[in-house]
Amino acid sequence: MAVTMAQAINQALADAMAKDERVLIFGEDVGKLGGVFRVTDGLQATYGEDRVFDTPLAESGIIGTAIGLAMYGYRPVPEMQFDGFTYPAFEQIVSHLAKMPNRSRGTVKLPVTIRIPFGGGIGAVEHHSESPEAYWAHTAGLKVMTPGTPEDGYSMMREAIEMDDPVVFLEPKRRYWMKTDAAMPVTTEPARDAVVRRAGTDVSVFCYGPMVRTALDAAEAAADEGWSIEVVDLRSLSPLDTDAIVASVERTGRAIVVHEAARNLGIGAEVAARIQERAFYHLEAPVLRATGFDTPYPPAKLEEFWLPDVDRILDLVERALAY
Amino acid sequence: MAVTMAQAINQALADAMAKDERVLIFGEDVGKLGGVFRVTDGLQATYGEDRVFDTPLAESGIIGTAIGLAMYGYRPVPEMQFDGFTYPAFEQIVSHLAKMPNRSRGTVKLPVTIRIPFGGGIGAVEHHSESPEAYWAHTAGLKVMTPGTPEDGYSMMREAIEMDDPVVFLEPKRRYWMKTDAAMPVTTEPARDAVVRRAGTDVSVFCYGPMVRTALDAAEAAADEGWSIEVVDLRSLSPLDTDAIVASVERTGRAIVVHEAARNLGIGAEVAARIQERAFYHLEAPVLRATGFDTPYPPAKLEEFWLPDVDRILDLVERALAY
Amino acid sequence: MTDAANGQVPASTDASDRPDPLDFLPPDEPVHLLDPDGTYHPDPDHPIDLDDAALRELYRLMMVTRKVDREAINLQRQGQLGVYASCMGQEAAQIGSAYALGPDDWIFPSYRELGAALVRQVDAAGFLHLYRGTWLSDHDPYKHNFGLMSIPIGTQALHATGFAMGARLDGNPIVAMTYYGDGGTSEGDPHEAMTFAGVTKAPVIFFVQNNQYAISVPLAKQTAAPTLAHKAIGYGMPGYRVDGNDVLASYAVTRRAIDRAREGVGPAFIEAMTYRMEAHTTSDDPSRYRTQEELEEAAKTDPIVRMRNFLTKRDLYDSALEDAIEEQTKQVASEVRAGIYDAPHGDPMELFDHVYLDATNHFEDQVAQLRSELSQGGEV
Amino acid sequence: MTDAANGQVPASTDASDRPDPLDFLPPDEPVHLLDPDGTYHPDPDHPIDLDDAALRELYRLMMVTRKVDREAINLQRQGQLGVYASCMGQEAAQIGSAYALGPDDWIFPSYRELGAALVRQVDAAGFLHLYRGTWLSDHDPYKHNFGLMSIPIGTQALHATGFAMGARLDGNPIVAMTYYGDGGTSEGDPHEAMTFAGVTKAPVIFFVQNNQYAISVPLAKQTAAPTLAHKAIGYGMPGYRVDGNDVLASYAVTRRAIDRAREGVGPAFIEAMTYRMEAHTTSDDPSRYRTQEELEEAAKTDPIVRMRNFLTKRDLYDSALEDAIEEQTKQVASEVRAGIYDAPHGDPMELFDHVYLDATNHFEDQVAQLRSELSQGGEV
Ligand SMILES: Cc1ncc(C[n+]2csc(CCOP(=O)(O)OP(=O)(O)O)c2C)c(N)n1
Ligand SMILES: Cc1ncc(C[n+]2csc(CCOP(=O)(O)OP(=O)(O)O)c2C)c(N)n1
Ligand SMILES: [Mg+2]
Ligand SMILES: [Mg+2]
Repeated sequence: MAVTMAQAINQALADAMAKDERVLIFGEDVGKLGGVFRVTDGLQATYGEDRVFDTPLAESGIIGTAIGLAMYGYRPVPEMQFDGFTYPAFEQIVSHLAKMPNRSRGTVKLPVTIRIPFGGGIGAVEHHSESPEAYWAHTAGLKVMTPGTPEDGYSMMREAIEMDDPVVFLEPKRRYWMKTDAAMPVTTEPARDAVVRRAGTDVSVFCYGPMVRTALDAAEAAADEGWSIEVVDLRSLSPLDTDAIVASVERTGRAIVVHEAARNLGIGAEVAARIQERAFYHLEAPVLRATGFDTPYPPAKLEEFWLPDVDRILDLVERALAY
Repeated sequence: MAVTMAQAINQALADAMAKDERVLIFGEDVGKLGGVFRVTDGLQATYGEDRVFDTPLAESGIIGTAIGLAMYGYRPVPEMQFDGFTYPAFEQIVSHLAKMPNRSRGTVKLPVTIRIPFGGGIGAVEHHSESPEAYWAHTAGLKVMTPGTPEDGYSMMREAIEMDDPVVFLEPKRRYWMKTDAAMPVTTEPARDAVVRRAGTDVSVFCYGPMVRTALDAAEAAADEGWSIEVVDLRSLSPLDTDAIVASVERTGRAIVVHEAARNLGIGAEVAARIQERAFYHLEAPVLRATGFDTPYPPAKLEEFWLPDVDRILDLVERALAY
Repeated sequence: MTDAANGQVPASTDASDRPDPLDFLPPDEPVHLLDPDGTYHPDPDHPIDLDDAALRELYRLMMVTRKVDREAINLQRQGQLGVYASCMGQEAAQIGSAYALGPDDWIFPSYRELGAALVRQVDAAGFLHLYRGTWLSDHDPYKHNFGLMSIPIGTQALHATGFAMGARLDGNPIVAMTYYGDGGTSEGDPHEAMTFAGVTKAPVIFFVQNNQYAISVPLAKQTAAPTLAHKAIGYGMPGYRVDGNDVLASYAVTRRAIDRAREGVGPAFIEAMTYRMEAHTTSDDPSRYRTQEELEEAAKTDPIVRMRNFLTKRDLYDSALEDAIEEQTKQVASEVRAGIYDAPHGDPMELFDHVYLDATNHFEDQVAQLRSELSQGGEV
Repeated sequence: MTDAANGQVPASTDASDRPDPLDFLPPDEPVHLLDPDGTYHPDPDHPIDLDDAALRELYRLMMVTRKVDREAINLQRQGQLGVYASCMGQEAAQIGSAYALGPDDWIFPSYRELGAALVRQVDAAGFLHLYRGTWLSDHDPYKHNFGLMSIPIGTQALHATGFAMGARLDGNPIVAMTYYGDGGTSEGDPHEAMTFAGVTKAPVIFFVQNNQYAISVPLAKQTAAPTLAHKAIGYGMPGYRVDGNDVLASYAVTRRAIDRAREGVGPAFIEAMTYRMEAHTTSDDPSRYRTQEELEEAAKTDPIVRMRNFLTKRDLYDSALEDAIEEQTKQVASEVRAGIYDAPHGDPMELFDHVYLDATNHFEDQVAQLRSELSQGGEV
């Protein structure tokens, strides 16, 4: 029976709750409603209102109380309803969640996993399609991860919850309905490792979350043109698996980074900077970036023109190969 | 008579208020106290409590009301008392200030200049030495600028206030006491332009704000070793003056970016990514980054080990030249 | 300043300066002027200074709002809108309050204020373009004194407050009113807004439609406050409470707060008790969190029926009026349909035009990239 | 749920569920048990269940706090501390309230809570390392049930609330108390914290030291609220007010709130009226914003003098006690000096150790870089 990414994550949450009674789930509408994407569906019914509860409408409050609950000894898994509504919690995430373990010289552990549905492509209204990953990745002390497949949705979520570090877990909302036939539970590679999703010899395409599928599609289309694309799913955006990135570029000599977020200071900037630092003599072309534009996220009717897609990736593949 | 950077900015604020009665200054302790760094010293006495006022202690409130005041027709110049206390205002800055002009298709103008003393090196307690520029620079719709000299402190501030776009104006707090003999008012290059502060032929060093002085010191020290360093002051961090950056690298073939902020996804990542995109064949060495470490800002007694300094820059110069 | 005699350290305001705190507390029951059967209970504190034409106009505005709202839901079902947040059931709260504003006053709305928008003559199809995703906003705020609809909850309360601070500074006797929901009262921004407004005596009205739910979360999980209006005293402003399904009471209570603010006395908070008759948005499934019975009970308090009963009792309602309004609502609905169906798709190249107002050429290469993609795809 | 009969849409809580709102309002005057001359006014609502040893202990703690505070200012002047935020004048508020906690209860402090820290036996020199910049924090929160000092204003209120929510969930009858200032009440975070606490009935006490200033900003510019304690009703919790320079009143009022919270009734808010006798921090210049007279007036309300007068009247104070305490404060002060002067400089290599708890090698090159810099510079 096929399982969607949303169901896989739901299953991971359920299994984590069953295994460890310190796991708590809370946020806006995660209880009876099961979350606006139904990712927490059924959890309140199974685990009760003490362990799965709706909070008042206040994101700083959700993260700030998660910190207090973690200090007490719980393992909170708060939800931010949408990417664009994480910003009111920025202070608590950046100044406290990320820093407190370090500030306390390791005495205070904050095993908090913040779930955030992120990214565009579902025709939503403003503030519902943001890709804020660079804000979190630039913040030392946070781990940032995002699954590109339902299997990773399950396995990486389990790992995030078991980790003692705070994790920002970005769920690619437009892939919530992506299916797998794999049976859950499933254990994939450790979250810290980037994974080669498709091997290739001409160009490395680095991608994550919602763009993994898109990059694979591009690789498929490129094959028709006779270009062999290696698709690398980064999975952990902070820390980055630099070794795997460099190894791939050493094989192909060319690299493209794909993400929905705006190009300026997006993850692509860091990946490009590291590649040229570490694989300078292997590069036969500059690292190119297939990304959203340096504008606010567009209205729904225009998102297809804004988001990177197979064509935008192939354009860059062609440009990279022309060097 | 020598003028410090703090005095130059103070003078710019005073002159802007004298010229345009729509200019308002407000924030925590900017009135009677004149700001904790005295950058607004004397302004309330001259321009009155209506135009220079202390607000309640609430950063989101300060920026949110600045937006409303700007919608009404004022030109607000709110102060965030320290870099680390801008985060409670993140939502208002990122979701509203940056986006509203675009969202309204240009109908709503928000000529708000947010003043933020930023960066380390003054032995302060936690949260008082942050370098958050990458957060703002990654956000489309904001202009981000920072002066590296007292002259720019004056001239860029005047320009920021006269601009119709929202500006995050980062004041390098450890350079507040840096002096010039230049008479104010002074007009320097337009803020959007990067400026070559010292010409050189071997390596380009890109820097901004507090690191301009440090980079110049490094260039001086490098000269003793026989290395000719070109020091480029970026001034505008968003948009970046890519043409000037590329032109410098075309001259020298080697580049180093210097900033206090953590390396991962700092401005250096974007500068490196652009250089290799635009000047691929000119590069004789990878673009290297002399930055703070990927850790939270350290306690005061350890900041000298954390902050980039002349030695860290020279190490990289040597590495770049070794390619 | 300190009163060393008894060893107390009093607050830096003199006791004599302080207003009587009890004046800031809400009454035990919401202000209510109309019974469901239309019976009117005059209240000297809340006079209704409206002539017959105005009373009919309130009714007409509610009817048009209901019709456009219904049409929007249909358009969403037809795939013409991505999503829509209905204001059904909240027409009296919105229209009564917005009608109490003067022509130069301003509104800073959330995403659910169709009724208030129509009072300000915002084009209905234009209003819906946000939900269609044609563009992020369509109306000119300065033409209607109606700000951009704010989706991040409660954030617009600060914009309203800043605007009102500006008006006060400028000596301009206007008032700004901001709308948000019961859920919105939990966010930090409205708290900071009320704090700023209290201190600066900004002429701003915080109008909260307590429709009992924030998506699925009922009021009891949102706050333990006795009522939302009890929050106001904590900012040194009065907290009013009104039956939000009573358009006359909504008008009168808001009017009183506006007059007070315009005179420079300061801001006010209004809690309008109402009920969200529809799903949170068209994407929502309310059957997961509320019962059919609850909905049926709530339907009995319909604000439009109540006003019609009142007009009928006053002999202000007859079949001529009924026909005229029916005609008009049909007309508006068809204009809305046309405005949405015939809407241009939006020019992708415009994406770059308003990011910065001072021209900058820094994303020239991105502009070129999109232009080339469009010409390859032949999409434009 | 809706009361269609009279057309009202009531809140989803039954009227019978609702506590009497007036119970949440503060009394007209702050609770006050001791006059400046030490006269004690018993109050049946605020009994003092302390024996003579405990009364003397309160005094001793205040004296030690004052001495360490003074020493910290000296150390800052000598360049040993980067900055210091004095609690002079606020000893009674802090020590009375912290003393009311049980041994398993927790404190979530701001940066000014030296007195509360000493009640929890946090090492004084350790406390000061934050200000010295040796390390960002020195004490083990779990050893003292004393959280990290929070510099971003008001943010710790949420940590306390979450912690208390956790305790309640766990069936653990402990209470969390958080300290912040008058200025802190304006921030969004304490608002959200009180909202969460009210709804969840978390056993948390919001203890606000109203020392009249937020750096240079006086209370009147911070809020228009009649008193800060009037904020509590907006969250469905009682707002108490106490003379914060009266250590017995601070103890008794806090004790009452703690007992109530421990029984599961819910959170409470306490406004302690006090005065910041020193500059905001050693970097501040208060002559810019307050007068010498104001300071002199405030000095007359010194909390330590008052308690000494009380002890004297009760025959609990004599020269033996005086000498013993003097001896002890000297001892503590010299320990503090030694602890600061002899402090290790901190190992720069430790900068990388606690960023992540699950080991990761992603900044190996940065670790190597620093190590090489250190060996070149010969600095370590
Ligand atoms: C800051 C923020 N957080 C979360 C959301 C998602 N969201 C949209 S509407 C809503 C509930 C709002 O409830 P209420 O304030 O009562 O207004 P209503 O929808 O009932 O009119 C939520 C949680 C949002 N829009 N903004
Ligand atoms: C979020 C945040 N904004 C600004 C500051 C800078 N700051 C430090 S203390 C202070 C005033 C605090 O006043 P209050 O809350 O009354 O506490 P007090 O210092 O009087 O104890 C300010 C503005 C800060 N630390 N955190
Ligand atoms: Mg609601
Ligand atoms: Mg204070």
